[in-house]
Amino acid sequence: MSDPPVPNESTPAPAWEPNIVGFLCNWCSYAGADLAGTSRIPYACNVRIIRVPCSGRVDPLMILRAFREGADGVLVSGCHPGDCHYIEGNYYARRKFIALKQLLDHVGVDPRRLRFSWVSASEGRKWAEVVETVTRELLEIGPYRYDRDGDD
Amino acid sequence: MDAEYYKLSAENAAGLFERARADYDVVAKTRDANGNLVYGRPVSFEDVAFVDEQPPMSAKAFALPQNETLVRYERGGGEIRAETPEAPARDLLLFGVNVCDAAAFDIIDRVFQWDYLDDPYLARRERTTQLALACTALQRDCFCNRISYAEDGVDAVAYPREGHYLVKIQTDNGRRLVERYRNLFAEADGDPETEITSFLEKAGTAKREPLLETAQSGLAGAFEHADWEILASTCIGCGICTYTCPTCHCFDIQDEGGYVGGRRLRTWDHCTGRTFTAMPAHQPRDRQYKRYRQRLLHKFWYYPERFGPVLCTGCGRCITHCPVKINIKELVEYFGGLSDAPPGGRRHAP
Amino acid sequence: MARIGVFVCWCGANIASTVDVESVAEAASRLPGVAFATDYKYMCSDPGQKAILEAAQEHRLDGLVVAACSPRMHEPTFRQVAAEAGINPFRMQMANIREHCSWVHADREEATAKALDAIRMMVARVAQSEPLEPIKVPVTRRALVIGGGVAGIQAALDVADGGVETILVERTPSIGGKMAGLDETFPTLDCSQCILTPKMVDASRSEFIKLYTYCEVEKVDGSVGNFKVTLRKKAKYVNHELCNGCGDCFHKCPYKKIPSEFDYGVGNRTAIYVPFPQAVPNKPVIDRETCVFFKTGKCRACEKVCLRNAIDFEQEDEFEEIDVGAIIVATGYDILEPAEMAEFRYGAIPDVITGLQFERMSSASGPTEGKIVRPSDGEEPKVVVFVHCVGSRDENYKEYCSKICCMYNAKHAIILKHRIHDAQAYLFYIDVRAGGKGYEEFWKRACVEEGAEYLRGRVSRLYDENGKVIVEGQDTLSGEQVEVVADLVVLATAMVPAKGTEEMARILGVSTDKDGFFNEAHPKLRPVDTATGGIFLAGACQAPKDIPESVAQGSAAAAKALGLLTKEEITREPTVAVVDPFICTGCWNCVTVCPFGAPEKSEITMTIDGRKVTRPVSEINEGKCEGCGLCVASCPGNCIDQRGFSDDQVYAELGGYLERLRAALTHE
Amino acid sequence: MRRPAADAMPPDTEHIYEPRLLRVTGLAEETPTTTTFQLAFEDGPRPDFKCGQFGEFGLYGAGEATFCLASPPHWEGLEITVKEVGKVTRALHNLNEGDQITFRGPYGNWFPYEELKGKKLLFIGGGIGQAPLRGLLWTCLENRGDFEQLDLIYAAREECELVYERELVDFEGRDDMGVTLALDPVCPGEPIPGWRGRTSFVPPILEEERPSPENRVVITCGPPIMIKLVAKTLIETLGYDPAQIWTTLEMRMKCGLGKCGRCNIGSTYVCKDGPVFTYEQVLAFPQEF
Amino acid sequence: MATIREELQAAVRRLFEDDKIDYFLGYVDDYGHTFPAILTKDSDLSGLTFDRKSYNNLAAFLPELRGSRLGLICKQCEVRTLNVLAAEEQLEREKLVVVGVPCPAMIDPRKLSADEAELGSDDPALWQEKCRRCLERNTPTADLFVGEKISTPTPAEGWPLLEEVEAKPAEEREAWWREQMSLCIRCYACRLACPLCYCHQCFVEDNKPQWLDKSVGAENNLHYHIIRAIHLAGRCIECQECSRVCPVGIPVDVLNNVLSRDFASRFGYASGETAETKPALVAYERDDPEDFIL
Repeated sequence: MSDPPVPNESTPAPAWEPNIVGFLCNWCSYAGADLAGTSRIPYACNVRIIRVPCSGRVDPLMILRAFREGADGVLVSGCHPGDCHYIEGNYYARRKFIALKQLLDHVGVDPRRLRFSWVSASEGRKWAEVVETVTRELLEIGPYRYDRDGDD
Repeated sequence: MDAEYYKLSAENAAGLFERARADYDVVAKTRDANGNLVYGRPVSFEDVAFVDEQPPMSAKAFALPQNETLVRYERGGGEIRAETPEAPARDLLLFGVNVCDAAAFDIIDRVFQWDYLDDPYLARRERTTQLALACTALQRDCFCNRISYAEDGVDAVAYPREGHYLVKIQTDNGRRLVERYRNLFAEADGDPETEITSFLEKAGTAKREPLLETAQSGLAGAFEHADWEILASTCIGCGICTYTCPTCHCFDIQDEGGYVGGRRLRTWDHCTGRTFTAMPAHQPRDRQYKRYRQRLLHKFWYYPERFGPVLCTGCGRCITHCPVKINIKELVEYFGGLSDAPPGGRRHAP
Repeated sequence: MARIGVFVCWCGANIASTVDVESVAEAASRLPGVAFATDYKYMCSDPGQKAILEAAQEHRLDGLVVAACSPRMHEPTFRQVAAEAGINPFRMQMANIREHCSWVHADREEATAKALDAIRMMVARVAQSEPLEPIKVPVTRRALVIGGGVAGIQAALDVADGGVETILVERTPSIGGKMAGLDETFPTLDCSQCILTPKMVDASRSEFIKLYTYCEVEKVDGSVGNFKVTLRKKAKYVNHELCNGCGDCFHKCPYKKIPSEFDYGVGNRTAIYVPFPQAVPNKPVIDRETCVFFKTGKCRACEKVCLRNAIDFEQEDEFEEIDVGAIIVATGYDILEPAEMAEFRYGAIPDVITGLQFERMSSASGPTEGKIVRPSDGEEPKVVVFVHCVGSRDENYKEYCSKICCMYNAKHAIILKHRIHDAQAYLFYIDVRAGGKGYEEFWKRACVEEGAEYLRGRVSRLYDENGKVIVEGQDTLSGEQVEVVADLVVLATAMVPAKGTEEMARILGVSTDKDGFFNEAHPKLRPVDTATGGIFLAGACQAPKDIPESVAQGSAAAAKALGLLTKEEITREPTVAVVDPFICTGCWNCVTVCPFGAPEKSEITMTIDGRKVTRPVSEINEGKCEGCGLCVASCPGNCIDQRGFSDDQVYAELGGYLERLRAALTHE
Repeated sequence: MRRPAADAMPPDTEHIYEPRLLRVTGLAEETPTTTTFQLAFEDGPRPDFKCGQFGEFGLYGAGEATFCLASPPHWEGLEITVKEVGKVTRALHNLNEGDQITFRGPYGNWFPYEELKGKKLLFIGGGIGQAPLRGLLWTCLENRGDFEQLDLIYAAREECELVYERELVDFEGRDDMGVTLALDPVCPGEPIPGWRGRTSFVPPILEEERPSPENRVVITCGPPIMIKLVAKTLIETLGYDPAQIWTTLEMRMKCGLGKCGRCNIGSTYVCKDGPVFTYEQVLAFPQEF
Repeated sequence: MATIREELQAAVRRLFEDDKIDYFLGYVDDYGHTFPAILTKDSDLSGLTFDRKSYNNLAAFLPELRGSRLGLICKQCEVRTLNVLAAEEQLEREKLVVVGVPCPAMIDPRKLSADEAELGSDDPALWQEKCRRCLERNTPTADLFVGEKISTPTPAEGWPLLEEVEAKPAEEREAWWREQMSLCIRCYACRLACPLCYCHQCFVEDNKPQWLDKSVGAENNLHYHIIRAIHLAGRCIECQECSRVCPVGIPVDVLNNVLSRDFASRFGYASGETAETKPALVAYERDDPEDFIL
């Protein structure tokens, strides 16, 4: 369902824009994104942010669900290793991400569709760069469709 | 109607396949990318597999798909718009399917026609014509020879003979098929019924007593039998037996999508699964053997009590593919009082 | 029934100049579950808040979405507003359309679309939000201080000063810690013991302080406000109730050559001993490891001499469980074992000693009664080399700076000069770090007034020759190779966490940093908190510190503890994990991953197939749960959910966004 | 294939799984987790239904769930009472007046009104189990003259779990029916402060009141354990014939049409052959519900 | 010389006679199949056997019999499973009598010809892949060993099927998996046959929220298999039951093997070799290697 809207004949076809879901931990990455805002660092507006307490709260199920629901890309961002507000949540998250990444790579999903980043509360600029990178890459590889309607 | 008999030469069988492809959506046995046998849509006669072996999945999905959209909906402007999907556009020919698969439709028609007509199923079912192919030998796990209903209601059955097929037409639907391609069929000679009987004897598919239908009364007294627990506790509760079964038809209705739009769909479900009857804070079948018992009794006691035929054509898939090789035939015999011991020897509950 | 109100803030022009707030509010009013939507110039202002209150009443709202700045900014504000409006504060969500939208996107159309998405997501989320009540936990009005060094003593005194009972636990026979062994202190050169011992005595006399020396923390259960702590009171073999501290016993003890821990081996002690003369309590213990009686079954000299019959060889370790509301950890530091750094030849050359050994030597009450001597021959050293950064700032050992060495090396150089007037001090240093009141002046004094020779450079080689220690190094200022023929070499070894810190961290359920020091909750803003509620840090267990810093942090930790303990009950965020016991399998993934020990092993009994079945299940201790959700994501059966960040809420948020895509597809 | 004529197609739909849309015209919060929805048919006339039947109600996007029709046929529209227990019920609870829900039905059998005429009726409801009884109860009250006697025992675990509170007050004020309200005892024998009714489980009330089986029919619905104990008391202690006791069975259902196989108990399809059964029938089932 | 069948029956009979166990979990053969059976002291033990078709990982039945004293046949697959279960505190080891057998390697049922003439074959080409990799054939941790010990052939290196799939270029690999996934009917036999999938509720059964759609389709099916593999990350002991039971022949264990191999090299994980290792996803090292996080 991630197809670009079918253009009406009267209006020119709008350029396709990737839809990206961002899971951001409350303490570092969400704050980093806040900092990007207060610093007025512009970046692409394709990411919709879901605030979670910790990157360790992110279940691979959520990521796959986002793809299933039509996201073209998913970005998960948390505190740098060692900086987790909850001490070690991001270490566990990292292992889960490694597993998920391995599997998606293996089954041939473009690795650029699922990105992870460590963005601290002081890294507003990094946040902007991450969003820019992810958006640019997705623009290159286009919309995601696996088998969106396994219907009938 | 009374049965009619025709001859279809091997050559004409190919011709029938080719011509039918213009008029029908033709489904036949073929091989998938992995080389596994499936019911698919071969594009040429050469791709059709003429073997006794059954594909793992029966043909029921062509009338009762695993996913079936019942309603599509959209919300907008304060209104809900719902529409039902179009009925299938083409007639379907099940070409050379196993008799046990073809026979299943007539059996489950009964519940789908009971009182309320199940339109989505019937819309597909009514456009289906079966030209089944009789097996040349009973396979390891098959027991169609123990079920009297196992050919009834099949539109047409082809019995492979030397260089031709003897085709037995059993329904009006079958007769329409022959009439449509009448020049490919020749009148059968000799005594086709006798020929078929001896074919079945040779193949081992002729009926053999005691038929499993006779277990019904025994099963009716065996609900509380202590051995269910020990014999059915190896059941792991997967859906293989029900999903591969040509007659299992239980389903679930769920919505997929969101507020703005989506669909209400029916998906296969299985009584052997632990969520099937689970309600909030209440699970009537709280152990696996009870769920297995339900499947067996539904097939051999409840369904015949209500609708006549047993809910089984003896295809044996549920034995072949069962991860723990539970043998429904033997358990019906055991709990139905037709045999003294269950498979693998008695295993009394402590 | 969801009746959600959406309030779109202009934030003056901050949002409104980029986001079409009016059309956003209009579109929001048509979202499912939304009963009312509006926009306003400043939602956080008084009139803005009032508008929410009025709308809540008029439209019988039961949920709020405030589309404005970051929730990190105003979530507390609008939660308060929600509460005033009779709406559960946890059914209020902020859609961040300023920091995450208007401030970073220039295109009005795009920003408007993104703002509306953010609102959709939050509306969907609120619709799935359970009302939550803060968790209230009663508080045990008692504190535990672990570690009786100066930081711990200060913390205990300050908590006690607040009228709260404090238990001070020290694992050695006396409180006082490292500071009790120091000679004079920088930069004032006042006598360490003179300033510390009064505090030690105060601690022992305070009616609110219970002193447990020779005692270790065995186990900590419970959570903020209500910890259950098991203490192991090690057997002293001396009944301190009876003992009057006369000292007859240790004078009579035949076994006198035990290197004294307190003196870092510079002096000796007996098997029954008081670690130092000013010890508190000033009563001896018997060291089972070295006592002859425990080895051979014969001796009992102390028992014979004790007139009070205080010696009790039958004593055993005792366990005591105490309830406390707060814990202050002040377990201090040790020095990096210099023998591990072979290049400094410690242990190989007797006249290479550590700074702490030098302290004991120069201390008037120490084993040499203040005389600085060469351990090899007891002679007075004339040339002494002090080596900075031994193991500190060294990528082979510890990357960090141990912070106090520059100052105590300067102090040692000065003391050396004071005690041995014709002695010459050489100091090998990388650079001198003297950030502290009077510190810069102090090391200059050593340099200028006391004639200490500072050589900038690392020591490259140490070896002994003819009873001297030859120290080779480079003076990077002159660029010349230097060789000093020294009588004595003093190593300023790195400070490391006290032995057992790792074990203590495990017992407490708090984390340590890469160097093994305890982790503070926030390096800037919460330097004395740990991530675990109710556990605070003081002194060098958190990082290398000097005395004034340790004391300050002791007081700070005390203030934190008092702040907690003066409450009748504490409220905690209710965004805790919750287990569905009926489907929990007891795989203990949650127990394994939780950094806070919140999931606990429990059992449930249920009837299956007519039989009672007891199954192991996990249960969340709400008092310990910090709400990270790690267990939720680690539960393979989705048996755990998190209130306030539930799977349903996240799912709804996802749907709230991706609905737009469906809408686009259907040309709505 | 054989195709018999259908005799029970639901009106106004293209196929049997296509629901109609009902408008929510009113909401009444019964308990913090239970709400009664008043529903109106806007796409055509309301189908005829009888007391005891049920329907499949749902919300597009969330799915369908089974609820008994909780209002009597002589009232306008339709009411259902929904307790929040899962995905669908949660979604329903998020609805407001004016929203639309899907409906298929009415399905299932019903209480045999004609058979009940002239009898003494004793309704025993437990918790949310009052909902299936409510339609019949109001029908009987509307035609009070048809019945010799009318009594209601209604019990709930806690006061806040009583549904239809305002109607209970109304019933208590009537002189043509007997009403006993009861809450589960927290501490046996101790009254619950502020509670106007009794503090007892239902069986002790029956043992005390001893309603004679003569010409009486008991209609009960509630938690399975309550039904079991009530029936036991009536049969074993008070001498009722199991055929005198009527109840409605709760089984997980999906289609409501006797197809999906979910509500099978033996060869009985609860959705078609039930949900109303006499206790005599219930005892004859394979015991797994 | 007694056959393994006779020895086994005698040993189990003794266990019952000595009242050591309440149930015995073993294999019986009949109607051309060898299948798992739960036996009691009153059972007819004449069907009890152990052969090259004793496929099932019997540890999968432990939850059903939890609380009882139990004897079970353990080949190396079960041994490794028990180790994982012990590490996860799911095992009542003291109630178990582990009956060791010399495992002759299991025939790959997909390679088994119809007449089963090759059942006695020692041709590794007919074995299941796991058996070619097997390190131990004689149940070293058995409480009771039945039969004669056999030698363990040199285990094969590598992961043939996984490597075959991996050799495909990314696009082809995606197409291949999409094809495989479109075959899946989500009968969930792969998880239910798995001795380590012991949750009372599987994520696929959770509908609050419904993370995974109930409808089948390549993407939904893929997501199911990915999460299943993740839940087995560092736990899977490669018994291949998931693949063996698949009615449509998807080699689902390849996904498990992706993680087994990766976790072995990345984190040094070898699941099931000891009873102490915690599952890989509930453990971490501060410097877990990865190269993809921005």
